[in-house]
Order: sequence, then C-alpha cells, then structure tokens
Amino acid sequence: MTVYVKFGYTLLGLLIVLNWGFLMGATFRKIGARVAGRYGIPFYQPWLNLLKNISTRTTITHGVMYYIGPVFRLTGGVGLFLFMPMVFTGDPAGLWTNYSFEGDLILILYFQVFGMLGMALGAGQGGHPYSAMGIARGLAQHAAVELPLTLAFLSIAIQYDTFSVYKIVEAQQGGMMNWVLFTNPFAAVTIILAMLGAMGHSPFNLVKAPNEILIGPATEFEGTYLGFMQSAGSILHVMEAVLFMNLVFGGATSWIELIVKTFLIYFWSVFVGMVFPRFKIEQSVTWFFKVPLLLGFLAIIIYSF
Amino acid sequence: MSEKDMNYKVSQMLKRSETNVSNAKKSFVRPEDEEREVVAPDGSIMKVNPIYDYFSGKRPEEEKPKNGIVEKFLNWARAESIWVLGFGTGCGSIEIPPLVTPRFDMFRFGVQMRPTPRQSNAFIISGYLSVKTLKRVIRTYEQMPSPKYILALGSCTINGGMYYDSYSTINRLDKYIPVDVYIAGCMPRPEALLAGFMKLKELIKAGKAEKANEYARNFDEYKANQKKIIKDWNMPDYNW
Amino acid sequence: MINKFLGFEPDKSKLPSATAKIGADLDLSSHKYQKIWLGPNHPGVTGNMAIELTVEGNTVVNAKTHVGYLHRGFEKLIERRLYVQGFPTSIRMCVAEPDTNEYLIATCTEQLSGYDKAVPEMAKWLRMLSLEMARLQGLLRGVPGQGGTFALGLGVQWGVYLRDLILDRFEELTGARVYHMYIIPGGVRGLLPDGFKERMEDNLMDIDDFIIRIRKLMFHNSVFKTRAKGLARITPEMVDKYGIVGTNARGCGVKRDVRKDEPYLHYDKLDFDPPTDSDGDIYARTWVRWQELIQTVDLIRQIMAKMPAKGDIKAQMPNVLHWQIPKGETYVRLESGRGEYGMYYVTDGTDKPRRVNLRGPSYTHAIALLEDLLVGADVADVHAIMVSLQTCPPEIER
Amino acid sequence: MNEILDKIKQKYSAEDVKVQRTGLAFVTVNKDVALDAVTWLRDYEGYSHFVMMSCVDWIEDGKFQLLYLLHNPVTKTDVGVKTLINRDNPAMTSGHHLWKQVWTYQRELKEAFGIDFPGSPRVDENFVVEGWVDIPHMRRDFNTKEYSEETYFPRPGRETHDPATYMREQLYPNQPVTAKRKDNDK
Repeated sequence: MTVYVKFGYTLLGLLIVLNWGFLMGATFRKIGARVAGRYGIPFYQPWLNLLKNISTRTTITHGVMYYIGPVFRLTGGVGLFLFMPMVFTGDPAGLWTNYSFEGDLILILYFQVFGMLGMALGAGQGGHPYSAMGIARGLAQHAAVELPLTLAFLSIAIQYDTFSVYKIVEAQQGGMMNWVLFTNPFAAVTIILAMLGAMGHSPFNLVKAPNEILIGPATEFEGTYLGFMQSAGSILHVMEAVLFMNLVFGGATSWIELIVKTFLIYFWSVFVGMVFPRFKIEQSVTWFFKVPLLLGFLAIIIYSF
Repeated sequence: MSEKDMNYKVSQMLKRSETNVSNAKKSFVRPEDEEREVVAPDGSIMKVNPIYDYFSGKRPEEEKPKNGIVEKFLNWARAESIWVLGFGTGCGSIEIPPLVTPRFDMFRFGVQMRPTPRQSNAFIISGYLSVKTLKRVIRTYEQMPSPKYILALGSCTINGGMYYDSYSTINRLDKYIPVDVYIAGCMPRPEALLAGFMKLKELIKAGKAEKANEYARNFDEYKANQKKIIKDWNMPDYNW
Repeated sequence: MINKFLGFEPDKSKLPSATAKIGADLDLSSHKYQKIWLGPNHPGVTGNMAIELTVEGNTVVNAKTHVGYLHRGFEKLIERRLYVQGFPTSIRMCVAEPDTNEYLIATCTEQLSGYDKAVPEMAKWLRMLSLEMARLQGLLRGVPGQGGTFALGLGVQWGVYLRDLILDRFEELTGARVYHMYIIPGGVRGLLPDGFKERMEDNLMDIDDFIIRIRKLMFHNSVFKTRAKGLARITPEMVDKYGIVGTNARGCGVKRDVRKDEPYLHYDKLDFDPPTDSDGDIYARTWVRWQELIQTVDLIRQIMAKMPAKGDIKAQMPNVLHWQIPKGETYVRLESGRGEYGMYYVTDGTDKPRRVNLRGPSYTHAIALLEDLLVGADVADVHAIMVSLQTCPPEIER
Repeated sequence: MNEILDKIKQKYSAEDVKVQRTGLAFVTVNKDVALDAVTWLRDYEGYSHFVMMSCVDWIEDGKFQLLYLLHNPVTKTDVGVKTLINRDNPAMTSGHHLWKQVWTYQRELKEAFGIDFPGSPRVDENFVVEGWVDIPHMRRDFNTKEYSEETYFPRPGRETHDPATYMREQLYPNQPVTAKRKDNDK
C-alpha cells in the first residue's frame, strides 16, 4: 500500500514542480519587464501558452527521432525529479524524498546530460541547419559547465563521504553554519558560478539565442512538441535549482522553504542575465575553464587530504 | 472604372499573362535545381527533382474545428496567447519595437514575438510587399501551423497605397494570401496595431478566424494568382 | 537574362579582361562547407534583407548580401509625379530617419529653380531642429541596439521608450509620428507650438540620464567589451577604398562630417566638434555614436537657444501644381546619423523630375564592405557586424 | 576648383563644363576617356572618395548619360564626370578596380538600365528584382503604371486624380478648361 501512496505523493510533487516552474518563469519575465519599465506578461501566461500549443492543429513530422527528442528532454527533467529528495523530513523513506537512494548524485549528473542528448537527436533529425548549429554549441557549452560542476560535486561527496543527496542534505541540517556554503566554500563558489551556465540564462544562452542563430535546437519544433519542451524546461529549471539548494544551501524542510530558496537561486541567474550580454561559445568555454575550474580543483585538493 | 469593366480587364490580363508565363517558364530554375537523372552509388539511375522534397507535394487540407464548448475553450486560449512571427516585411516594422517596449507593451495582452514560422501563429505583413518578398511570405505562411492569422498593416496592403503604380509591389494582399485583419494608415500608429490585435482576439474568440482553412479550400485560386506575378516560380507548390 | 532580352551579347573578349573576383572560390560539393541563409525572415537581420553565408564550421568563408526585398521603385515613381507629389513618396525611402529625405529633395528643387536664397532664416533653424531630432531618435535606437545584438535588451527597451518621447515632440511639431513631411520646398510647414521648448527640455533631461546609464550598462560591461573589442576592424586605408562615411569612418580616426566640411543650413553657427576614435572596431564605432548622442542633445539645446523667436517660415513659391523647373542637375548631401546621405537630381524643364538617385551610406557599407568584413568572422558575430555598420536596406534598393 | 576644370578641359577635351554651385561641377567627356579622367582625378588630384555612379536616360537623344561623382575630402569639392553612351547596345568599360563599391553600382545599372559592364564581378546577378521578364525597369519607355495595372490586381473603386484638374474641378466647376497641361495619368 505504501508503494502506491508514495507513488501518489511523487506524482503530486511533480505537479507542484511543474506549476511552480511555470509560475517562476512568468514571475521572472515579469521582473525583467519591470526592470525595463514594462508591465509585462500576466502571471498565468505560461499555462495559456501550453494550452495554445496543444491546440495547434497542424502536426509535422521529420521522423521518429524528431518525436522522441522532446520526450527525452521531459524524461531528463522527470528523472532528475524522481531521484531527488525534495523536502527533508528526517525520514529517509519519507513521502517527499521521492526515490532517492545511495549514489543518486551520479544518476542526477547523468540525467542532466540526458535531456540535452535527447534534444540533440531530435533536433538533428529536424534537419534545419540552425538546429544543428545550436546543438553543437549547446553540447560544447554543456561539457564546459559540467566539468567544474562535477568537480564540485565530487568535492562535496568526498567531504561527507557519500554519494547520496539525501545524506548530504541531512549532514547540513542544524543551522546555517552547517551549509556547504560555509563548510566547503570553494565547492560552493564553483557551483554558484557554474550554475549560471546550467540555468541557461544570459551570458551563457547562445544555444537558444534568437539573434545569433534562430532559436537553436527548438527551431523546427511546433505545437504539442513545443508545449512538451517548454514544460520539460520548466521542470528542469526547478530541479536544477532544487539540486543546488540540496547540495549547497542546506536543503528544505518544507515546501515553503523550497519555494523561497529555489526562487532566490533562480533569481541569481536572472539577476546576472539582466545586465550582461551573452558570450560566444568559445568565450564562455574559456570562462568556465578559468575561475570555476580552478576553484573546483582547489575544492577537490583540499578535501582529498 | 466600374466593377464590370475591371473584371473584364482582369480576365484579359490573366489570359495575356498565361501566355507570358508559358513562354518564359523553364529558364528560372537554377541548373542545380533542375529535374534530372543521377547515378546512385550502386550504379542504378534515379530521377531527382530537388525543388520537390518529400513532403512538399501534398496539398493543404482543411482542418475542421472541434465541436462546441471544446473549441470555444481552445479559442479562448489561442486568443490570449498570440505568437507573432518576427519578420518585418516592410517599413511598418519600425513600429514593432515601440510595441514591445515600455510605451505600448503588447506583452500584457498575451501577444509575444517568436523567431521562427514553425512556432508562430500570427503574421504581421508590415506594409507594401514587393514580389520578391511575397515569395518568401508565401513560403513562410505555408510553414506556419494552423490556425494562423494574418494582420495586414498599412494602406499599401489594401489597395497599393501610394505604390499603386509601382512595378515592384503588389496591390492587394488578399489575392495571394487570406487576411484576417486590415490595419489602415500610412503608417499605422502602435495604438492602431494594438486595436488590430484586439479585433483579432474578438474574431478568434467568435470562431471566425478560420482563414487557414479558407486558404486550403481556395488553394487553386490563390496559387494561380501567386504564379501569375511570381514569374520565376522555382519552389514547391506547397510546403509545410 | 537581360542580354537575351535585348537581343545582343557584348563581345567580352574585346574589352580589357578584368578577372577580379568577389569572394572566394569554394568547392561546395566537398562537404566541408555549409550554406546558410541569414534572413530575410530572421530576427537578427536589420530590416528585410538576406545574407547568404558559406560557413566552415563556425567561421564564415564567404558572404553575399541579397537586397531587393523592400524595392518599391521610388526613383521610377518620382519620375512620373509632380515635384510636390514626389515629397510624400520620397520620404519613405528611409524609414529610420525620414527627415533627411525631405531636406534633400526640398533643397534639390530649390537649388535648381533658384529659390535656395529665398528660404527664410526661421525656416532654416526649424529645418535644423527637425534634422537633429531625427538624428537623435535614430541614435536612441542605434546606440543601445548595438548592445541588443549581444542580447543586452535592457538598453534597447530604455532607448526605444525615449525615442517615443521624441516622436511625441515630432507629432506636436509636424502632426505625424514617423513620416513628417515637415520640410517643404521654400521652407517648413509650421512654427514651434507653445511650450514646445519646455517639453523638449524635459525629454532631453531624461535622455541625459539615459546617456549616463547606458555608459554603465554597455561601455563598462566586461562581457560587452569582450565581444565588441577587436571585432570587424576598419582601418583608415579602407575608408577611401570602400567609400566609408559617417560614424564608421570616424570610428577609425578619419574625421569626415558634412556638417563641418561643407556646412549647410546654419551648422557653421553652432559650436560642435564631431567625435572620433582610433580603434575602428565595433566598440569604437559604438563609442563614437554614444558621444554623438551627447553632442546631438547639446546641438538641439543650442538650436533652441539660438533660433529667432519669430519669423517667416516659408518663401513665396510658384503654384506647385504648375511648377516647372528649368533643365539642370545637382547633387546635395547632408550628414545623416549613418553618414553622408545625398541625392542626385536631374530636371528637364517639365513639371516632373527626369531622374532622382539617392546615395545612401548603406549602399557601400552593407554590400561591398560587409561582405569583406564578414569573411573570417564567427557566425554568432554576423548580426553584430551588420548592425555596427548601421545597415538600412531600404536606402540600398529604394 | 577652376584649375581642375581647366585641366580636365585640356587633358580630356571636356565639353559642357558647368559649375552648379560652389564646390560642385559637372563635366562631360568622351566615353573612351571617361574612366581615364576618373582615374586621373583619383590618383593625381585627390578626388579619392567615390560618391556615386548614376545614369540618366535621355530617350529623346537616344543616349544614356553615365555619371561618376567624385569628392575631394581635402578641398571639399565635388566633380561629376559625365559621359554619354549609345542607347541601343549600351556597354561601358568596367571601373570595378578603382573602388571596391563600384561593382555594386554597375550591377544595379545593368539590371535597371540594361547597360553592360563586361568583366565586372557578379554583374549578371539579380540585384533588386527577381525573375524580371520585361524591359529594364528604369528605362523611360517602361511604363510602370501600365505594368502594375496589368500584372497586379487593382482594387476596384480606387481612384487617382490629376491634382491640377481635380482641384480646378472642385474649386471652379463652372470655368471652362483653358490649361493645356497633359493629363497626369496616361
């Protein structure tokens, strides 16, 4: 019985995450608009966009992989969600910890790439030269982001001697000074910097830049596929924020805390993106290979000894 | 000139142009796009026709709306989320930047810009169309997913405006693609554009913005008109 | 094609063989290169034009500009319109700064019919005011627009808002928002409305504030510097070779400004010095334009302070419906926001012009120069280079 | 300014020298020496800025008038070198080696007037119109209104008036017509 209850709670959690992702996206577009002096979109616009996308009548096809691309991306988001403890309640088999287990950090690292690869395959079959170009740029940048990020993750894993996100959260409980932000500042700063790349906001959003190329991988997608992709994107954004919250900012003990913390984490990348133009791919790769990579190495070296 | 005279003149012109087109037909397709036979890697000979790729031969089909309340609900969603293609076809596109900036801000009405035709469902024809652009507009329009809407900006899309006697610009847009909303003026103010969007929303909510189906229904007529003025027709008849 | 139509094929062997090629010789079937089209339907392209790029990986090896998407045949249309009817037609030749066309066609007709001395003082000052306002509204879009090419959309939002305020003043002065038709042969159409100077001063103060903010946002921004410095460099030797004018020439240290070189209207009575920079890259060009923004605001203030309070605004002209200009030809130029902007005007003694030919700076910038600057550039920079040359397609194809 | 005009007169036997205003003069030279004169002005007299190239169709005389307009950035003067070429069989020596932008003008003139510039790069490519089958569109004998009415679909009900006739009819309806002006719309 508890299996079904747990499953139900997980589904509920996914629903919350999806809606929070939509709301967060709308809120930040509104913040951006207010900075520019505009009124901005209504907060319910993403739901309407989803409805409209689903109600599109035309469907085009470029082959099987083209369908599977958005599905892969959604799988990446949902997979990230499934193995991530959302709310810390003190019970490892708690209802909001989803299916977290020993070693899920490695699985999470894998799922981060999974969505990107799915997109690469789908967009590749789309056949548009801009899609291919966007994918090439996206994968290059993703590799550059992943490197410092993985080093920081490893440093945290060495620090707490575990690959379980749940245990890392558990170890950070009991006050702000136990957070990784203070106990392992090098890894924390690495993650905070690499986060900018992982979130895909300016200055690291050349992948989907409308000026430099069209909108990259999504060029050929329309209607339902696009709706799928945007939903997957919302889930991914929240889950990335939850991941960084769990690893660096001490996790959350309630949904309210989760919402506040993810909001602030996401706000950091939007805050930077608002006032900085975007890098070219080689420039962003160079940027990630300088300070964040060095800090990542330092974090590893310090905790290896 | 009365309507009757005009119709007579138009039919005469059509006759004349048909002969013109048939005379000068073949020369415009570039050599690499011509229909020809090539030798495949295994030695067999196959025919290729580069400008007809594998799904462009299909005619557009009418896509019937759903029934009753479902369609009403979907129409409401469509009306509140209009994605406009970022393709400035004429000088009217100078009034698009004010629309997305603080003064007029069309985002608050759910109108947003998208860069590719695949993801947009409204197309602002911003002013006069030269024949060269019309060709691109037709291709773009056909790639947009149905239901799709056209807003025609400026008097030059209605009757040619001040370019009525130009050899390069078309006179009536609705002869080539179906138009949902005309916004008159030269050039229309941003407020007029916003009013046009409001009108479009009304039409969508009332279920009257079904011009994509009209295009499919009268496909032959539209194609004949298009081919009459695009003398170098070197693209598929329909692409999606 | 035209040869076939004309029914003759010139014997090319008898003429001096000129084998200069434009662009590189590429073997497209080698699968090493890919052709991609930027535009006409592309949010990054200025206006409605297309660039055909041949890329090798991420690097452009060959570029071709395709224009004609905005061709309306103005020069043909004006030939079959009266001199005064040509006005509303001609000003639509460039939508970014339409007032420059008004001034050119008015001055051409005045010079050829001998009325250029009869233009009243007040009208000259008002013409200058309208031209400087046009330059200001162009720069308010153009300077932050360069940041916009690198996805710094915030400056564009602020700039376009302020441009709207200037358009409001235009509306007050002329009654129209974009196409004003304010400058007419013999003078201008109207005086300044009451309280115009105060309201203009209010807007100029907002713009002063914006100028400071945009400096912090763009020119002190490390990412902007990383991307813009050293990109698409123009050297002083290229200036005469390609016919580069305006801020593009001033960005590499060649100080050419029609307002200073051949002062028209009352520009010799104003105190200003065109800004220059020495680098010649995108950053330098944008920096020159930013300085010009300051200068234009200053010029508008000077004009409003120095202009007489009252006076005639229009000379006595013949009946425009029967206005015939004796045979003659002239070329008039002015400094628009993009550089030297001129018009060649030929009359043949009838009531309609024989030939009108516009010389827009983009004609050289966007075709010969752009195609050469793009070779070797990154695909992601194409849009920035195009905008930094202030490409305006309607003045290429008219 | 006058010195240079005198020199051009002597060197290239220029006719029809006209100073339009201070700092702007037009000279007409023979077709064979036109590019020589342009090159000489560029290399020896400092007219290094190529302003524009244009063409006027003098259909009455059966001539095309080509114009090379040059600017001297030091003395701030302009010289327009004009030359007349035959209207049937128009061809001119290409000047694309002189300045980088000249081939663009030549490409446009080839399309708009049908003047050939053998050897000029990309001169046969389309410039602004695509798939053009009529006579070159900027020639005087090409009637754009007729073409537009035949090709495009004029909207019924649209009226165009000759301004002079229309105003006379509106303002003085009873006065007999005396003006002998030709109708604006042929």
